[in-house]
Amino acid sequence: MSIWEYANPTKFLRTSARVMPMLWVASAVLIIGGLIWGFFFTPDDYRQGSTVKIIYLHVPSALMAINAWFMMLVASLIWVIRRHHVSALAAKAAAPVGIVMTLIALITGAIWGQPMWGTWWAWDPRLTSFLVLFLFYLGYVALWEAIDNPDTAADLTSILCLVGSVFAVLSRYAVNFWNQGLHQGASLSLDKEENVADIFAYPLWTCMAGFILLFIVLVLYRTGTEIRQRRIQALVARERLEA
Amino acid sequence: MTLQITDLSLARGGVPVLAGLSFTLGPGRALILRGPNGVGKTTLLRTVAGLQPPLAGTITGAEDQIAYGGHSDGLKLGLTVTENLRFWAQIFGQRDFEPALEAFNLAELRDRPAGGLSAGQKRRLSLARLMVTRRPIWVLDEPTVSLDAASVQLFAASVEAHLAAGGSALMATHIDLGLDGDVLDLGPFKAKATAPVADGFDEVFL
Amino acid sequence: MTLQITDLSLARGGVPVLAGLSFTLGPGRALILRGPNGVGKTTLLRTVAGLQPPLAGTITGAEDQIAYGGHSDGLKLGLTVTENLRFWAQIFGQRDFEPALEAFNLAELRDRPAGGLSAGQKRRLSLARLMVTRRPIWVLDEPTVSLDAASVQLFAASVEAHLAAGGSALMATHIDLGLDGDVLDLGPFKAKATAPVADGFDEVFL
Amino acid sequence: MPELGKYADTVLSAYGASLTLLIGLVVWTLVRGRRVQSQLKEVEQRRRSDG
Amino acid sequence: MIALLLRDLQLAFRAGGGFGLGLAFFLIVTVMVPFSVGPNSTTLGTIAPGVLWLGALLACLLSLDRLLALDWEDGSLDLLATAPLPLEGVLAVKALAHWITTGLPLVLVAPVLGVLLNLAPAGFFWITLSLLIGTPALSMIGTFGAALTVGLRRGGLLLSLLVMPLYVPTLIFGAEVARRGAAGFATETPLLMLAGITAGTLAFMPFAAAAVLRVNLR
Amino acid sequence: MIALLLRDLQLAFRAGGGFGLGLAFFLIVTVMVPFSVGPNSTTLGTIAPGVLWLGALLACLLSLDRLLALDWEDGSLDLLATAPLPLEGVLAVKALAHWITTGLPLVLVAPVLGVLLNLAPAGFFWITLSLLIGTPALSMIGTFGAALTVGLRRGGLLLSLLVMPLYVPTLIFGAEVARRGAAGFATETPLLMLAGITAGTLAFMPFAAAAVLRVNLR
Ligand code: HEM
Ligand SMILES: Nc1ncnc2c1ncn2[C@@H]1O[C@H](COP(=O)(O)OP(=O)(O)OP(=O)(O)O)[C@@H](O)[C@H]1O
Ligand SMILES: Nc1ncnc2c1ncn2[C@@H]1O[C@H](COP(=O)(O)OP(=O)(O)OP(=O)(O)O)[C@@H](O)[C@H]1O
Ligand SMILES: [Mg+2]
Ligand SMILES: [Mg+2]
Repeated sequence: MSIWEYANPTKFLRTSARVMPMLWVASAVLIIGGLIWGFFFTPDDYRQGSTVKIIYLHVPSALMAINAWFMMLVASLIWVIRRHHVSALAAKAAAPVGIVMTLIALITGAIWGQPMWGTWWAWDPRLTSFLVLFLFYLGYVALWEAIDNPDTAADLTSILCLVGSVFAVLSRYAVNFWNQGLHQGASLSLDKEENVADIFAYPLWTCMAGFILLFIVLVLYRTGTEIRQRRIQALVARERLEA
Repeated sequence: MTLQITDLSLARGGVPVLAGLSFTLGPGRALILRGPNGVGKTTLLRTVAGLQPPLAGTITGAEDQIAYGGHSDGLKLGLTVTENLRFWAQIFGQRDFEPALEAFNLAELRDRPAGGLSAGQKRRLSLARLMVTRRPIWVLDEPTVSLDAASVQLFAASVEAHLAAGGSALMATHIDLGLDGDVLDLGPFKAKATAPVADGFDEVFL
Repeated sequence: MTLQITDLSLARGGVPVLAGLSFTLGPGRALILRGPNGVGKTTLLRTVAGLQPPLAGTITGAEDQIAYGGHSDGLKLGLTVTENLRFWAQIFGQRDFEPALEAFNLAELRDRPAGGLSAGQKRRLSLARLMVTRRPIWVLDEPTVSLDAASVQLFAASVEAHLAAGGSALMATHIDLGLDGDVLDLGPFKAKATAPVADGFDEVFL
Repeated sequence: MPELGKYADTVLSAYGASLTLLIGLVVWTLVRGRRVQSQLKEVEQRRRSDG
Repeated sequence: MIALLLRDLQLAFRAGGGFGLGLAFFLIVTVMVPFSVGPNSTTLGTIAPGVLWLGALLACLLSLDRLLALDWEDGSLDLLATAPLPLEGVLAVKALAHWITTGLPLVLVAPVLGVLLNLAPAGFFWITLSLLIGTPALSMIGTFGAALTVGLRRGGLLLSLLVMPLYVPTLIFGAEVARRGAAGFATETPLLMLAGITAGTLAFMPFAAAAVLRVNLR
Repeated sequence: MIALLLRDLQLAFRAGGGFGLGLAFFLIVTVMVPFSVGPNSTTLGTIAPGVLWLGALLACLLSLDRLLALDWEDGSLDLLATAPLPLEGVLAVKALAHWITTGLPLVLVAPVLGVLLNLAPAGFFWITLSLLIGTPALSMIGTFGAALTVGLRRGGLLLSLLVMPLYVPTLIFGAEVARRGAAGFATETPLLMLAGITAGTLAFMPFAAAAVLRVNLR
């Protein structure tokens, strides 16, 4: 059986309904567990004090913000090439999740920046490219909203996603070239002493896994909603024909 | 040169509108589409003109043969009558648009900007465009809207000349043009509530 | 309630179009304007509706009495049929638009966005608007454009009902509606090359 | 409650904002999903009763 | 009147989030500024109040061309002009709808964007206040401009061109309030002037706008 | 094709000075900047290259919504799509016409406006060069955006929202060239990147634009 079988909406709904409860529970356990672990049971960092606890939200959401766009890109490609409705709807379903992830990364980053860099915001390349990513998300969602015909909307938004991805990568390079950053990479105290790093790292990984699962289950659920929405539209249209 | 439509199904705004439509339009023939408002005449004509894909079925002989005239006039209001016509002539690789001006009695208006024409005058100009395309198949959506009786005669005459020269015409209209052509009533081809598609793959969307 | 037009002269785009036009339109009467394309029907109707001032002459009894329907439909494509009608009803201080929906056979389409209607369906909606204004004088510019035969009947019936209720209607059309009303051919009123105005003050501009 | 020191506001507001957004997203998703599901059920019921 | 206001708001919402778009444009202009003038945060802080005002003004300006154009194109404007409403009222309501969908959101979001531009802390209150007082004037003047250019092809750019000079006094006093406020100086005089301009505009502009619209409808 | 180019240029002229309006908008934005950020000439000099680029970008953006919308509304676009021209070619020509009427005049006038903003003498050459290389990309990307939103109500603002992020790389490299040039630094790298973006855009964008336009015409 080929993987494309799951592009059958009915089958998709059935299968996703079967796995979703598990995913809901797993993601909740991982996120809540990871956050509690990180918040209550890790020490303060010697330079950043207790602000290091923000990392358990900041890094997973930043990760998912990028990955959500990547997933949309893949789904758009599938729609353009194989024209499976489910993939177009999955891209549509992922966008708002991506927006929220981007927002969380931006907000936690800004709040973190205040004590660390003495400013809420700096035009650091990584921060800036996140802002640009946020704009791409906004445009993408706005385009979906503005078009009535769902197939037209799917076509247009997927091409926008493809073209947008190219320009997003270009912007990333442009921004890097344009300003040297403040934002720490892996260079932070995390890796300095192995044991400390581990202390921070394990709960961080737990949270990351939780965010990934949460993203997956949200997208599955929202795709199901979009499919039903289309079904409603189709049925209403059919009623109109019969009338 | 013969336009052949086989088992065509059409949708508009995602809703099936017409189904199982077949006809042939040979050189020198005119086919007049009739049917109540909303039956799908415009949809059919746009599909034949290649502006939207059909749901199912085939259209042969349309490629690069069609001059389309829709509900709107497609005029640039800022350009004069001559400039509008010359532009379309050039786009279709023609040069001569005088006969078209004459045929639709536009010679007097030639230097007026299209924005300063009355509704019927605009329509005449938009019909004159068909002649300069030199395309053999005219596909027209309610061509006589706003035209007075004399202009309708002009139009009928130009269609007859086009047919006599081996062209053909497919048009939707609610009024009687006095043209001798076949009439096709679209009423019977109205799409029923769709039967589930063969493999039921995308059924929920239909 | 009686519309009285006396010795009216009109210009369009600065050029005199009609001159010396007089007529009276009493309650319960319909007047149908005829004339070739470009003679000035639209110009006259817009003037009567108060959208442009006449060159000379007077119009009495028009103030706040007129429901105008022009070449374009005046619909918001993003609003549904009901929302469009309700809006106009509210603007004219009315509440009830159901009879209008019924009269133009729009009840089935009530929740469709106007952008998803065919040309004729849009036109029906725009005519339904007249009914909700409750204005006594309907001033209509080619009201039956794009309508099929059945819809033309609906329209004729609604005009007759309006007349029977003491309203009146002034309309320009090229086709025969089967209404019994007076017909006014505008051909004879075409403006001649203007005679100099009385005092010659602005003469160079005329 | 761990001792957050002088950064208590920072850490707590970051957690507060993020959790609000996350929970908001989940709730919104679920509510909308439920509503669409019940709408669909209604439409299908109507069709079935129609014939 | 209220029906008209509601319809305009409804249309703005329907068309894919009327509130969102003006805002998004404002956001984008603000983001673009560092890209073009460079990321130096002192420079940015200095020009922040001006940039926010300019951004709000442009967001307003860009949304103007649809203020009357859509109603014109589909013939609604002719019909409204023959409806039993004074044209002045119609235009005032249209300006109000424009302000609610465009001006008000800008006012609310300006402080957030101030963060991006390193606006001085003292400036946040003043930028909000000055925009709150100034943007109604922008909408009303814009309605006048829209009435002036309705029905012209390529009206969009011409409209901007006509309206921009009319915006100058509002911009100068508004930005001055914000700038002085951010720098901790006294703001009474420009604030008073700004309020005066808005009051005057709201009182007289509907009449001017209705007058030009009548001419355009002929 | 040439007929189409000529027609578009002719229309731009007819509609009350196509060249003039984009330019005038550019001029006004530039003039507005001192009003909003204050008249301090050091500040102005620092931000001058950025302001000129931002102004050019906005002037471009504002004129985009009419790029295809007019042809769509009056039905010409349907007719062009059934004409014996490849749609890619039609769109490339439209972008070219847009550049000639909007981009080119901006390039020519930018140095003059530089004077108003106290641009450093070394900067005049670089601002002109960077705009000359960068504006064609703006027109072509804009055509894609216009094709994407043609036929949508309230397309204008949505168009800006979609196009702006796509403009980011061009803006950054373009402004960087101008800024470095004005400050007397090396400009090779950003200049190369800018040229690369323009070349890539001109090569591939017509296809993307034609693809979305075909979808929109259905
Ligand atoms: C609005 C502001 C910010 C944004 C948009 C942002 C964005 C990001 C992104 C995208 C990552 C991705 C990491 C990866 O490569 O997987 C990241 C990681 C990280 N960020 Fe931020 N950040 C912001 C502010 C801050 C601040 C203020 C701090 C602390 C001073 C900070 C500390 C970190 C750390 C420690 C990591 C993990 C680095 C690693 O181990 O790879 N961030 N951030
Ligand atoms: N905007 C305008 N500017 C200048 N002249 C115009 C304008 N609109 C119409 N005209 C001219 O004014 C005259 C009267 O036009 P009008 O639209 O009133 O004619 P009409 O009788 O309604 O014709 P139709 O039956 O074609 O609608 C025509 O000769 C026309 O060319
Ligand atoms: N943009 C649209 N979106 C959704 N549905 C549409 C759209 N345009 C038309 N329809 C619907 O599709 C059907 C066919 O419309 P079409 O325009 O082809 O009819 P038509 O036969 O040309 O009618 P008319 O004589 O009124 O022009 C109609 O029922 C109409 O309501
Ligand atoms: Mg039709
Ligand atoms: Mg007329």
